[in-house]
Amino acid sequence: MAEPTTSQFVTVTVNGEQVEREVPARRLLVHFIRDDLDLTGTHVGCDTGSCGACSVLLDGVLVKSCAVLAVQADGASVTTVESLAGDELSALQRSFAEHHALQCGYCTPGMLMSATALLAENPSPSEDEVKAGLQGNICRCTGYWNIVEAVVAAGKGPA
Amino acid sequence: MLLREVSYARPGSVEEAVALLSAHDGARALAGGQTLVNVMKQRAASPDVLVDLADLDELRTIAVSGTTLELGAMATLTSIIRSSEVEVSRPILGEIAATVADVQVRNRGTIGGNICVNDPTNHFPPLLVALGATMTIRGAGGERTVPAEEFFVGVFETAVGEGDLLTRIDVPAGRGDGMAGVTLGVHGTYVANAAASVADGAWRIALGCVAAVPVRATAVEERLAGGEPDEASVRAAVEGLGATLDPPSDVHASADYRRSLAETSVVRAVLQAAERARG
Amino acid sequence: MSTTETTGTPTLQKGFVGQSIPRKEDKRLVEGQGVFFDDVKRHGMGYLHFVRSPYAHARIGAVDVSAALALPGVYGTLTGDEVAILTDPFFQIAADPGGQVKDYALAVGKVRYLGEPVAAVVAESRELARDAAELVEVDYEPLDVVVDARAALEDGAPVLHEECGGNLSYTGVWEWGDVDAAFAEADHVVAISELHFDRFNSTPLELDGALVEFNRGTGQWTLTTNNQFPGFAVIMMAPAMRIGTDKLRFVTQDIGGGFGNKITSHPQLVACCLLARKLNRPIQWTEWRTDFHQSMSHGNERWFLDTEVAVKADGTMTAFRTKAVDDAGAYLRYEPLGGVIWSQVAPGMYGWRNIRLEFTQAMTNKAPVSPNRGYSRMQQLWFTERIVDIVAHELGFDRVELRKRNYVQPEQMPYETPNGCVYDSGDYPRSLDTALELIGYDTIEARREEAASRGKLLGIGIGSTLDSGTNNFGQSQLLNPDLQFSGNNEVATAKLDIFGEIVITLGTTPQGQGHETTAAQVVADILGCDVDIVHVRAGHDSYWNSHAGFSGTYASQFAVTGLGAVKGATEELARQMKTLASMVFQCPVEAIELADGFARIADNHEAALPFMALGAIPNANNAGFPTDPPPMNARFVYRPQFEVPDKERKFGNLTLTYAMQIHACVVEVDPETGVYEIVDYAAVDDCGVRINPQIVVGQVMGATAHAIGAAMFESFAYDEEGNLLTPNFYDYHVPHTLDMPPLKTASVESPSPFTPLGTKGMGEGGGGGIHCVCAALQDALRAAGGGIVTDSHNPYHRVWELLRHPDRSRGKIEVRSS
Amino acid sequence: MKLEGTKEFEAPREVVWSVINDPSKMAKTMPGVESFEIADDTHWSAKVKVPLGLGGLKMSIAFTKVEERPLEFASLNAKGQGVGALMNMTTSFTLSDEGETTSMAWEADVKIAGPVGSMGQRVLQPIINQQVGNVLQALDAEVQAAKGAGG
Repeated sequence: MAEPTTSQFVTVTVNGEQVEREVPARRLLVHFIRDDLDLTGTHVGCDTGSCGACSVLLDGVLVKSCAVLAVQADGASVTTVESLAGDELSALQRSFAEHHALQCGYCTPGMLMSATALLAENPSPSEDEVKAGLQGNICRCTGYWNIVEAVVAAGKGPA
Repeated sequence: MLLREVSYARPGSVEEAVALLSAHDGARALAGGQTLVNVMKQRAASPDVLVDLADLDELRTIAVSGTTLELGAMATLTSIIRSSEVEVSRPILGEIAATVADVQVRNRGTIGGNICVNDPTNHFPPLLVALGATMTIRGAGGERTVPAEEFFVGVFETAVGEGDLLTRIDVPAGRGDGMAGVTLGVHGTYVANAAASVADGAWRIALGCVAAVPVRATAVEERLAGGEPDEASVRAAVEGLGATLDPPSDVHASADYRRSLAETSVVRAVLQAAERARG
Repeated sequence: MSTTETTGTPTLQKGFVGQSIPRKEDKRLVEGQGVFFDDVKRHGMGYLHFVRSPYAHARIGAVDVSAALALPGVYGTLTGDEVAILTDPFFQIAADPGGQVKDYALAVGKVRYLGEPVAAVVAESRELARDAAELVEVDYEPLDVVVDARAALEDGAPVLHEECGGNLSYTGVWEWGDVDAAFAEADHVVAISELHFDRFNSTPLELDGALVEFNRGTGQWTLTTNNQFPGFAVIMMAPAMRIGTDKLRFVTQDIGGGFGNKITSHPQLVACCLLARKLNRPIQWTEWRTDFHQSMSHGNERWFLDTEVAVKADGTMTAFRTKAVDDAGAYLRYEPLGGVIWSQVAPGMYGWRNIRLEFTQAMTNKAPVSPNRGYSRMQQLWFTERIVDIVAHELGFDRVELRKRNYVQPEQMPYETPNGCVYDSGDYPRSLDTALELIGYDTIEARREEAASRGKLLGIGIGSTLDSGTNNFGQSQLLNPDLQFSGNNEVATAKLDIFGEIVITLGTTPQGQGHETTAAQVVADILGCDVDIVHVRAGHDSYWNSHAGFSGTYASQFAVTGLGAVKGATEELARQMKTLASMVFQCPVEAIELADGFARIADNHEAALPFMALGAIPNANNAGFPTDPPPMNARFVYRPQFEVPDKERKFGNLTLTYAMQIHACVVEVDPETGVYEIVDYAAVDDCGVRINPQIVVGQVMGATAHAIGAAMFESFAYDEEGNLLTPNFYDYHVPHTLDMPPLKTASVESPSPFTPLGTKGMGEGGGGGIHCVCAALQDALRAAGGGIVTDSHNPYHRVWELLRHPDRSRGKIEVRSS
Repeated sequence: MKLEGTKEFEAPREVVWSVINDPSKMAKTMPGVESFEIADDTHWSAKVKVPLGLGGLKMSIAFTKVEERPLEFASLNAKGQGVGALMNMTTSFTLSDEGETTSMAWEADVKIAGPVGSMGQRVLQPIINQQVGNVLQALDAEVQAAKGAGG
């Protein structure tokens, strides 16, 4: 029987690279990503799992990394905002810039991850589908209108 | 954000999970974690040991057996939304699952977690009471089943005791269901709700957010029994329900407002259920 | 998502100014490569966690940190007793009685609100610091609590600050014109016994925090922090810490939203500084959401009592009088400035010439207030709008006609208000028409009937508001004549670097307003170059020497002060570049023009020097010049022209510009539950010349979202014991995507005659949306008992009460006609 | 948070009075009591684990009898301290009888601070309402036991 322990050795594939670390069982995945792995694009905006600024893909599934323990990611893959751009910005990232879908940019990484997950399942979502897909991400600057437009436009592809 | 120290184990089988839960004082099953981890972040509760059920694929099964829909306790809300079994045998479960919080929460959050937490504002406790669900619990002493109305014991408390594990929720097939209520914003936290279900003229109605556990509106159920409800008859049957309740008063609703919302929610849920029962 | 933008007055543009170019900031932010304070790490840094009071009011006995210190991995602690020895109380803006408040980095002797920091613990990990904070034992002796500003001013109320002799921080009578005469001549007097503007804030997504380092050798601290007004923070912190202002270096790159809420973090920053020195290691403090809600930067809650409005038979409103009671919370961190800031917009957008407002501010056992988007003006604007609608409702005037009759008219601009403020430009009636057109006002009665057929109550509402921008800090002297602040300023530097790059530094601390982009647009047009070769340094660093006493980003002023400084510095750089070119070409400086990235002789384009050559000469290739080549480096301080206001009459120009927003919306109410939905929304903005229209519209959208949140969902509600009932996003619901209505926007451009670029500061929105939701609800309720909306915050349960008991709100109104 | 109510007991007033004035009997009515100590007539203390399902909230509670008028009125104060959590409750009971039935009008003013508070009222209020219901039910059982034991 697996004995419960307060600290565990985890192996996680982060943005395609395997990392191995000893982590306390109580450490949240978001702190593991930000503080232990120095991937600071993933943000924290609340303490109740409400705001979605910490959204990442865990084995391809959109999750809030503040509501997952780092030890729960053992053996899994994690995809963060830092992986979205290659040599150039992705179409979605460009669309955010073109539609002024960000102001302070703090919610943006989480928004981009939610939109990425949505577009992976539904490559050209309607406005209502985008709104439903981004419901778990709070933005306090934009009122969401431009964000929704940016995602709808990214789904439509180049005009 | 910062949890108290906790031990963690991820068992590979239900038996191992039950053994771990039994062997450690203060052990708690970790399902999707969408409530539990957040409660731990507030340090409002601090289990000593978390037994992560993530690897127990057998608890994720959604299947139909005869006229019963069997939901594994670890079925995520997203999987319930997408399940053709759910859509065919008890569609309201998928519809309501789709209104819980947001994509991220639904991707991780499980039906078992939603009811084991029994936050009084959660969607599934009143719904499963109205649907006449049965919960299967595995403990050190074996397996037992508990009807939904006996399952919910208090806030954050259910018939799942120390050392126990909820494994499955059985819901009879049916379509005559409705759920209505008021939330804080679209898909937000419930302020008040009611779920109603009718089969062969017999009603089951449960109210959420008015007490620590879902409350059956038995008097209304009896008044509606056998009839073919229309708006006037439902309103007549519901009249006076609020006065029998002792709901909490808080920043979102006074007790009086909750009483009124409870009545309105029942009317709307019953009418929806009746319409769907007619097909 | 159903957004439409219409521009009323198209402006012909030849350069970058006026174009919606994509923002320079965005690349790093969409890549997750922004640098926010919490992204910065240092070797050996310790994580700070505050021990916070569970009581709203209590005397502090012994504070025992021994168990915390005994925990392995704990680096040290700080208590209120230490703070009281190591620092002086923060300077108070208030005259007496508020001036007697003793405010420190940690609670000293008493706690006065729930969540107040009592001690701080530093440990090697975030989790451990919180563990240790739980081990600090504090003896509290609970005291009686007062959470209602009106009750706080009554005899026998529990007193927060004994030194003040009561809970009054400031009171003053503000009266202009001949109010009594106007009431004597009125045909109608509408009396409103009580109006209430609720407590909320903009809840930026990033919370406060800092990484603070102490240099033992120089005695200097470096604060990597998201404080949005370093000029103010340093004035508060340096005297308290008994040091010169140069000992505090503020550094910031990206800030995750501020909205005024990040102005008053100076107490926590002092605690970080003291611990960085005491423990000789970098201190990292990250505030969490519940901490922020319980302790930081609430907006001003305000009551308007015994209001009376004088109205002529034709609907002309000649006077109002009211008693405003403002709730400052437990400490005066920026207050009582709210006690004068409202008077920038004393008559709102209307031609009232006779005004009497008795302003009284009380301290209560709630979190201290601080500026919040639309600071103190939004309350006044909501008040003026509310009384206009109530007058229309009670006297049977059409709300649109009443507004148009009473608006300050375009031909009156620039318009001097009864208290000496000058509205610089604007066309309010036309802007209102634009908003009504967007909302489909002419079809509203048909829509009302259609909604009624579905069992819904439909209503339409208007909120017309001002963004007064570029403060004259001399207004502080109207509250406290001893203060030595007046005017305003902002600084920018512009230099041409060796390889021809143009480098701009700002004194501002942007939080999403796109300063790097708009500054570059202004610079590129002046220097005749591409916007891409203009490098605007991201963020703020007080080592750059590009800041002044009022530097920061707050109160709608960047487009005037920030860009005014950029324009000044760039024009000086242009002069230097032309001078250097004229030295090289040995021609008069007037013959040189800057165009296409060259300095060239205007009528001989062959004689052209690329910027690279100009940059290299003074920096790296300066031999052989008979006189010194200009340094290609300019610093400019922009200073708007202000006089110190007349303290006796409380008269003078308090802000330079008045941008305007008019919002209109349509709601549908479920009469059974009080649940309502905004089904249509329009916002019209006039901020003069728009440097980057897309950014302006973005600000209008943000202001709209905040207003909708405040109107429908967001409230900092307390119980009688001073417990905050909405301490995080569980109960403080902010709008999510699915909560947002379709939005239409439009712009009108009335250039400001008073600013360097014809721009006006904008973005706060004056809470226009809060009022339009209130007004739409009241319109909807007309068909269901005619309840009067007297609160700015109308959650479903309040609407249900208005539907159930319309008489309760109607009882607050009385009409007397002669 | 202020709560109040009336509870009827099928027992004489003396019996009800004897129960609510006997700390050891009252202790049996409280949820999650792990240990109990009586210091003197007016002071006693308990260690409790308030059942909250997700782990329980451990608290040490000190009770002080504030006032009593035998057979008629009693009020007491309970101050609880747990890790990061505080509870302060003042409660009073007024007894009256109608024949064989004793009526107890009770009031309680409960203040809770700390992390449970930050979970919000939606959780807190139902918990308190339910616990009060449990206490009253247990109290009835104690009263009946005392009545059966001859007072």
